[in-house]
Amino acid sequence: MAELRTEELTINMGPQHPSTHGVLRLVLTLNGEIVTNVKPVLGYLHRCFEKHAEAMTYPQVIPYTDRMDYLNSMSNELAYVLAVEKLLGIEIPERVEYIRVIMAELQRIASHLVAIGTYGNDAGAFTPFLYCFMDREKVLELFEMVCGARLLYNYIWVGGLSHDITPEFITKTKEFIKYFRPRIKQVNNLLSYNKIFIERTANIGMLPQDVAVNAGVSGPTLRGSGVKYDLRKEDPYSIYNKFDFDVCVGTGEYGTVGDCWNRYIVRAYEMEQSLRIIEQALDSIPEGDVHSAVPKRVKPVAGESYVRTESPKGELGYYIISDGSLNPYRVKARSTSFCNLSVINQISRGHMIADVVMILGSFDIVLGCIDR
Amino acid sequence: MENIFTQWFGDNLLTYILIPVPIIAYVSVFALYAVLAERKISAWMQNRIGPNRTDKFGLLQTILDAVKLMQKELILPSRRDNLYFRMAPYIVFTAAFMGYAVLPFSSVFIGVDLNLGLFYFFAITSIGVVGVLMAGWASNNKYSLFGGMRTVAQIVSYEIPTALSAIVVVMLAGTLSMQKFALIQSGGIFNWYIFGGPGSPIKIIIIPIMVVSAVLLFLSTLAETNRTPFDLTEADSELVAGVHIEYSGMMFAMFFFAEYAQMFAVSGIVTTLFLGGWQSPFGELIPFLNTPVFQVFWFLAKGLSLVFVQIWLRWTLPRVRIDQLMTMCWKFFIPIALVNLFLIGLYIIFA
Amino acid sequence: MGILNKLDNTVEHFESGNIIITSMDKLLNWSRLSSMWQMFFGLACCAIEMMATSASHYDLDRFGIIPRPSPRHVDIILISGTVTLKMATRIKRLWDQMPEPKYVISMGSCSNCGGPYWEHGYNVLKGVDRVIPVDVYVPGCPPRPEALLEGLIKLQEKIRNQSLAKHTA
Amino acid sequence: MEITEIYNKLKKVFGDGIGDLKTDLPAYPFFFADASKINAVSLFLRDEESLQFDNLSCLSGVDYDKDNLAVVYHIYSYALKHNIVVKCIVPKSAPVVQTVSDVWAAADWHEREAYDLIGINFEGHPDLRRILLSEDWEGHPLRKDYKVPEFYNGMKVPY
Repeated sequence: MAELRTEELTINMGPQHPSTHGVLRLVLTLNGEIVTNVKPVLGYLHRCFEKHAEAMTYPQVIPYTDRMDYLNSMSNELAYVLAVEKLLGIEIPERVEYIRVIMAELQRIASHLVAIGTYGNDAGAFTPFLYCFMDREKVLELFEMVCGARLLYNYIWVGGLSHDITPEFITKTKEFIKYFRPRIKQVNNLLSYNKIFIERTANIGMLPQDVAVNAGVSGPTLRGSGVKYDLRKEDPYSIYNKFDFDVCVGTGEYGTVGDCWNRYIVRAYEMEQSLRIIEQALDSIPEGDVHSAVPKRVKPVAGESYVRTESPKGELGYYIISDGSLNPYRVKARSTSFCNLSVINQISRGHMIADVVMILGSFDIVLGCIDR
Repeated sequence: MENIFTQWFGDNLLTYILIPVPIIAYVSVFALYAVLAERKISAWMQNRIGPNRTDKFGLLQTILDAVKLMQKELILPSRRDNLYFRMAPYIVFTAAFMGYAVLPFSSVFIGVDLNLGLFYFFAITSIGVVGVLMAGWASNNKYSLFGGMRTVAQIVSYEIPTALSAIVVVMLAGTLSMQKFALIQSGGIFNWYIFGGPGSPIKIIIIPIMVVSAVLLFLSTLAETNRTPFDLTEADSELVAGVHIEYSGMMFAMFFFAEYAQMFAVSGIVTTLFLGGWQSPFGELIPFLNTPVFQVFWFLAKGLSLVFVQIWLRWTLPRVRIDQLMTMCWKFFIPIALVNLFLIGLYIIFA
Repeated sequence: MGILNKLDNTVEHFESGNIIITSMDKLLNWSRLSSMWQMFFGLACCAIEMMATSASHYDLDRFGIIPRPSPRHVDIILISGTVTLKMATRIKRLWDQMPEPKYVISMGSCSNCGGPYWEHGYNVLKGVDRVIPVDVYVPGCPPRPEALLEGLIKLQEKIRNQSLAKHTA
Repeated sequence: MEITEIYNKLKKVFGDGIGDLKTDLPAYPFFFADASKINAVSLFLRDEESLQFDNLSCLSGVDYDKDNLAVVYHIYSYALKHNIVVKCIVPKSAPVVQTVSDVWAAADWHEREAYDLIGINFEGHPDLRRILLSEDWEGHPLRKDYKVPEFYNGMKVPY
């Protein structure tokens, strides 16, 4: 019998593909259904954030940071504003810090809900996706109450906030917490502990600890590998050191530590911790004026600052160089998904196409954050 | 019993032309409204409303969808395999509809009561695979090729547990005629094969076997119709739209309708084999409920409930992976079906 | 090969008042506007609002709009977000792959005109209408779901006024 | 470990390869490293028992001043919880820096980005291609003297 000729198949996934979470393109090399190589092609959403930042004044950059990682705008604003404040060296009223933490944690919940929902969608379960969006809508209502916007807020200003929160917001947030606790369990029952879902995600895409740290992977993706590293605890910024919460890590309840399921479940656990932080912050929020420290003109001295924060997706850093003028000389965003995604080739080799989708989903990438 | 059309018009050509008419009418209406039902049920499950702008409750939604699809441009990829590309939707569509020929809708109405009815059904639904493979190959698209190959692997594998669990009933009933399966299970709900079929009280011992067989048959037919959790042919999140990625307009609609037509066909098989076919669950207690018209009602009610379960599963469960699907078939379904078969054989010999 | 394309050459000479044409128009337009299948395709921030619009709270399925992943099955494409120069050629190709009749909704400032990236965005296409024809522009950054719904209803109105006999737009 | 201790340690090993420690600016103090020795410096930072800089948080390319480009490394240690900032300065005429992607995998894409947007060549990088912009893009947009092209692939670029 003549020898059968076999060759590897190259398949192009994206930029328009239902499960690349935007406009990522993956060039897969396949041996049958087995993936032998993954080549991510980025830049389909490169919106020149860094160029814009150089052309704008410091406060004008904040809306662009919103649009960078559009699923967690508040955290982006917070990180950027912290970096600018560090350059300016100003003191922030305590009330502002509390509100910022509340917003950042609410945003974490909203972002994780999208992550969980779309992950379910990647696995083929459409219903959990809509359940998550229903709850996310409730968080957005809270945001809308304080700043009038649903998605991109421009809420956190250098030195303060655009609006103070109202007593109504506090009661509504408390109601939300009461409503949301059982909902986490519901989503967990529907998706996280579903037998098929566990089969699909457990033991898939193992990311060893040393590889993760070396590749700069951060956030739930890193903690899924069992590294107990959360910047809110390790290098507390804002007033996170005042709150009592646990850092969730993948425990290998199902599968092994570092697989997709553990990366996923860290997010589900983290929502619970965020609720705890919000509760504490709401209970102890002091009175004050949120505009008192807002500078008339943001003009820092020449110098540079780098601030890392724990955004829902991981370590989000802003590196700002000031030349003493009104515009930043250089702003570099150390975006989370950019670093997290870079390990995809390494960990998806040898898996199947369906697994690549699951691995990609478990990073919770946002293309606005990757391409900037 | 004679087919009602034969009773009315005698055994001539006219009868054979007329018999398919109600079936085709039913399948068309069912396929249209199953799509709507799927959208409505999923909407209720997800706290939505579902289509409601076209007529009351969106009743015309799928009809309008179909009219729209007719208007759509038929795009033929330039590097297609022309013959296969055009043929595939028709083959899939025809195969799905031909299965209906042996579904006993009532004691007086069946397309054709073949003495090899069940065998015919399995044979004819397998032809659909050929169509899917053709579509996958001829589209000249890597995603559709993957979809096609997956489907073939999947359906060919799942034929085995399907047939094995059906054979359990065949052994007990001693026939392959669909009409006879239904006839044998007369006398109320406890004479259905899922409860061991008619016979002496000793049949209680085989009830677990029969329930397992029924579930196996239902799950394997689910896999054969490519519904979630086994919808690897389409697999939105991996293969975009699988085999029909390159089909537009009416050609796509044919795949779409074939899928829904097949949903009821396989439910009909499960109903006939295990749930008493058109038999009323009350048996002879209320003879009125076992008249031919009500028999149609019972058959449709049972079949549609199973269709509902299919929809329900689709919107609840995630999708399995192709190797897990195969593992499930070869390592669980087939051994279990074989054990069932063996136990039923023992039962027949000794009871 | 859709009916419309075939009729194109033959119905040129009909007056617009013909009763067959008008009632046919009504049916065809009604079917087209009430089953606008949408491309499962998101670009940037607006895609999240688009997802929110099709999710439970706003529910696009009410209008018969369901997302389909393959461009061959869809009627409308929502350009939801910033179109970069790298993406522009891909969007053009996606649009080419869609079967006629097809409609484009440009959602959000970015795809309308470049949005906040109009001045310094060296890699941003200033308006998707430089690449593909747009039927409805929805302003906002990002537009609220209500605004998107309004845009879809505007598109439905546009379709409702199309006719076999006379060529509009 | 304090930044001065780390600095002294490095200075002892690499001598002239390490520039002066600057502490007068706000935020972190930093020092310059020789662009042709940065790989060895990084390897030392990572593997030295008392330093254990296992995480490269950020690598930024900067259009530093009129004649120079710079690469800024923000390096952290997960284990020992200290951090340093290292800068490499290279002239615009010959912007070549040694790669650190073999030391920290995180640097791989960051270096590609710096190459793409600033135009710094990383010597020894395994796959130095444009990452964000198209392959056929001309110029490096984050340079201060960058002029936006009028047309790209037939599409008008300015508004």
